[in-house]
Order: sequence, then structure tokens, then C-alpha cells
Amino acid sequence: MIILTDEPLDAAAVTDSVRRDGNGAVVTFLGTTRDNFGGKTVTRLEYEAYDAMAVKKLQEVRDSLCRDYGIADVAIAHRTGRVDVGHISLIVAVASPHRREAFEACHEAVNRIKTIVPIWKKEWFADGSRWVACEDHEFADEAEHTHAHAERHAAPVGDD
Amino acid sequence: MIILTDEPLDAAAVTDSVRRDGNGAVVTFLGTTRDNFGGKTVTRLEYEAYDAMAVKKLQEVRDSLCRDYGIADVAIAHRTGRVDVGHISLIVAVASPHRREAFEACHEAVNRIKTIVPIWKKEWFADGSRWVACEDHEFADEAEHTHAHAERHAAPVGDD
Amino acid sequence: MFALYRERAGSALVSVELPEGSTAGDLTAAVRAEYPRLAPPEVRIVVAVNAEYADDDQPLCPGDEVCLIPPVSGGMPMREAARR
Amino acid sequence: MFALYRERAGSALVSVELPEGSTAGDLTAAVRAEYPRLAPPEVRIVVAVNAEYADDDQPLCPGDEVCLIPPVSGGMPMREAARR
Repeated sequence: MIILTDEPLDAAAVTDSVRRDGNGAVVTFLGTTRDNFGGKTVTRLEYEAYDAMAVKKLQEVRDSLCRDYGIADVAIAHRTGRVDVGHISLIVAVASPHRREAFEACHEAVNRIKTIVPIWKKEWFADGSRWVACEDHEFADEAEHTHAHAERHAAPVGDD
Repeated sequence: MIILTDEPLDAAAVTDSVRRDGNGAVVTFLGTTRDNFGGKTVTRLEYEAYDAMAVKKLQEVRDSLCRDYGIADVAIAHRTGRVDVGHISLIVAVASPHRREAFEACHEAVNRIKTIVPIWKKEWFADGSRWVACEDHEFADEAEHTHAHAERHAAPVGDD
Repeated sequence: MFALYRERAGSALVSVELPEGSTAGDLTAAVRAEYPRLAPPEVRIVVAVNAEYADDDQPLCPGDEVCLIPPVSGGMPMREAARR
Repeated sequence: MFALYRERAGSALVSVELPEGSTAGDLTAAVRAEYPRLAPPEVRIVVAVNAEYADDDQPLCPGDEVCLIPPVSGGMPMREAARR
């Protein structure tokens, strides 16, 4: 199951899609909009995707995990558009006979998704917004820009 | 949330219990009854608990994880009695601001539960049954015993 | 007694006589003497006193709840692990 | 163009003229020339041709769908990672 949608995500449905009688372990990751970033209050996130390529890359992530971890049951769902605080933007569910592969593959899935899938995240604060992970793309005079930006040191890569 | 019950477990309820606006990551583990073990068909599992001590030890696991990983939101639910193939016997849900702690703490929670919590698992096969992890407690003449037993090499510790 | 031990003893509750000042280890020894097929002699039987893992040298008091703990699925329960 | 680049260019679609035989790198250079504030000069702009990451020396054909890809949240997209 690969889902890319601007509708709310259903964690139970994604998790249930990987359950099989031959699996003893199911690990599900939910990425949710956190209410703060770098000490500032986040009011919402907005995700923008290059849809056709994103779906293809999500499938590639799933296929590469199945190959690398010797597993068969991986489901990924990503939401686009506005995602309010506390709501789910990403679900990864992995099931396998034993728990170690399920934990490791699920964690690695999230890492790969955030590295290769063309989906961009914009954080909205009370006083402005910023595209996440675009720090390298800021110009030296960016502080004068109309949008407020989180400070560099407060923007680790792969933050959620 | 710590639950020890002989009723079916509700994965969504346990997961939702750890979601908070300050958390960006939720990791949920489901342990389910696998339909095979060591090449033999498993028909069901049966869990027996020393109830009062099990609840206390589950709380200790939760508290030790919160301390060791600097997190606040951990929920554990364990089912006892008969658990048919495909059904859930254990749920661990961990939420944290960032995903790394959630993955690591959830995996470690399952390891700790299976080491220190007095809950025993009996596997039922078509032709017999065995208590899991009691290999050291078998006598040399055990092969003559009325119950069939999985072979030693097929019984790794912490199998699900 | 639970699980494997309960089945081997044929009962969840067993009764043994112990002199005053006996320890948890004395108790497991007495139970072993009565139920020699509970566990092979080379295997230590883990014991819980009042719902907490106990060393063999822990003294028992009248009214203590004592349980013999078969191995759980992830391995032998360890006091060290329990105290982390 | 998406996200940061779309906002900086003020449009999702931009149009540049390229001679026949141009590469993906020629295209990003031409877009940069037209939109100097898209990204600082020291930053490589990642490009996708027909929904696949492309090297700068990949030749473009008429009808190719070309997108400029800002960094995603976990870091710069890498062709290596994509091919694992």
C-alpha cells in the first residue's frame, strides 16, 4: 500500500494492511505536526509534493526495504497540503516474522523517505514561515527577507 | 497507560494515548501470534501472567524507558489467555519530539518486557505444546515426555 | 507457581514446612525435594518474594508471598535487568 | 518548480530557450540566469528529468518533463540514495 493524498490519514488501515498470519511483529511510525520548532510555536505545516515522482520514489523506498531487509510487508502513506498540529503527515508500517527487522526497516524507511522523496515541508509560525531543510539555499541578506526564518543552528536535518 | 487484560487489545487506543502536540513521532509495536515456529504450524498461543507482579514490572519498564531515553509518553498493553493466530498479544507505543528516541525506546521496551515481566507463553501445535524459553528446564529424557517439544536449535531467545 | 512449574507440580499452590529464619533459597530447595521433576538440578529456580525478584539468601517472613518464576520468553529474569 | 523555488520564481512553470543538445545542467544554468535569487551560486540545483533524478550532464530531449528539486526535509536528494 502506497498512498499520497491531501486527505487525513488512517493509521489503523495502514497498519492493518501489513498484518499477515506469518508475521509476529508489526512496527508503525506516525509522523505528526509538532507544536514547536527551535523554541518557536508552530501553528501548522504545509506539504507540497511532486506527485508523480513522489509516488514513484515511495514505491522505490518500499521495494529497496523489502530487498535490504528480506521482508515483504511495507506500507507507506504521506499526506500533502495543510497538516495542523497533532495531525499525521506520514505513516510507515512494516511487518515481519521477527521484531528486529520490523524496527530497523521501519526506521530506515523514514530516513529514506526524508532523503529521496520529493515532498517539501513548510513550517508556519505566528510571524512567518520557512521551507524546511532549505538552509543552504538562503542568501546572506536573508535576514532582511519579508518572511521570518528559524535560525540555522535550530534546524537540524531530519528533525521529526 | 499500562494494561494487562484477557480481552482483545485495541491498537488505536493505545497509540492515541501517547500522542501529544509536543511530539512529532509515534512508534507502535504490535506483537501478534505467528502461524509457525521452527517449521511447525502454530495453532494458538496461551499467555499466563503473575498479574500483580507483571503490572508492577510493566510500570518499571515504562519508568526506566522514560528515564533512559528522556521521554514522557510510553504505553504498554499485554494480553493474557488464549491468543489466536494473527491476533495481538502485546502493544508498545512510544511518542517523542523526534523519531530516533521513539524507535529506540520502543524496541528496547519490547526487549525489557520479554526479559523481566513474569508473563509466560505457551505455543500450541497440532501435536502438542511447549512453554517458550524453558529449554534449560528440560530433562535429558524429555523426548519421552507426553508433550511434543520444538527442537532446541529452533528456539532462539526473544523470537517475536 | 506458574506456567511450566505449575504444570509440573500439578498445582498452582504447593505447601512446604520451613524452620524460622529460612531463606528464599531454602524454600526452592524444599520445593525441589518434594517435586524433583520441577527443574533439572543444574538450573537455578528464580524466586519472587512479595512480587519482587529475590536473591536466594533473602530471609522469608511469615505472610510473605513467594512465587517460583519459570523463564520468560526473552530469557531468564535478572535482578540486574529489573533494577535498571 | 516546487516549494521554495516556485515561490522564489513566482511561478510553478518557467520557460527558457535552450539550443538542441543541451543538458540538464545547461537548463539549470539558464533558469539561474533568469532567476538569480533562486539559489546562492555555490549551491547545486538538483534536477529531475521525467520524474527521475538526473545528473547535470544528462542530455535533454524535446518533450522531457524537467523539474527543479529543492532540498527535501531529510537532506539533499542523492542519486546514490535513490538507487540503493
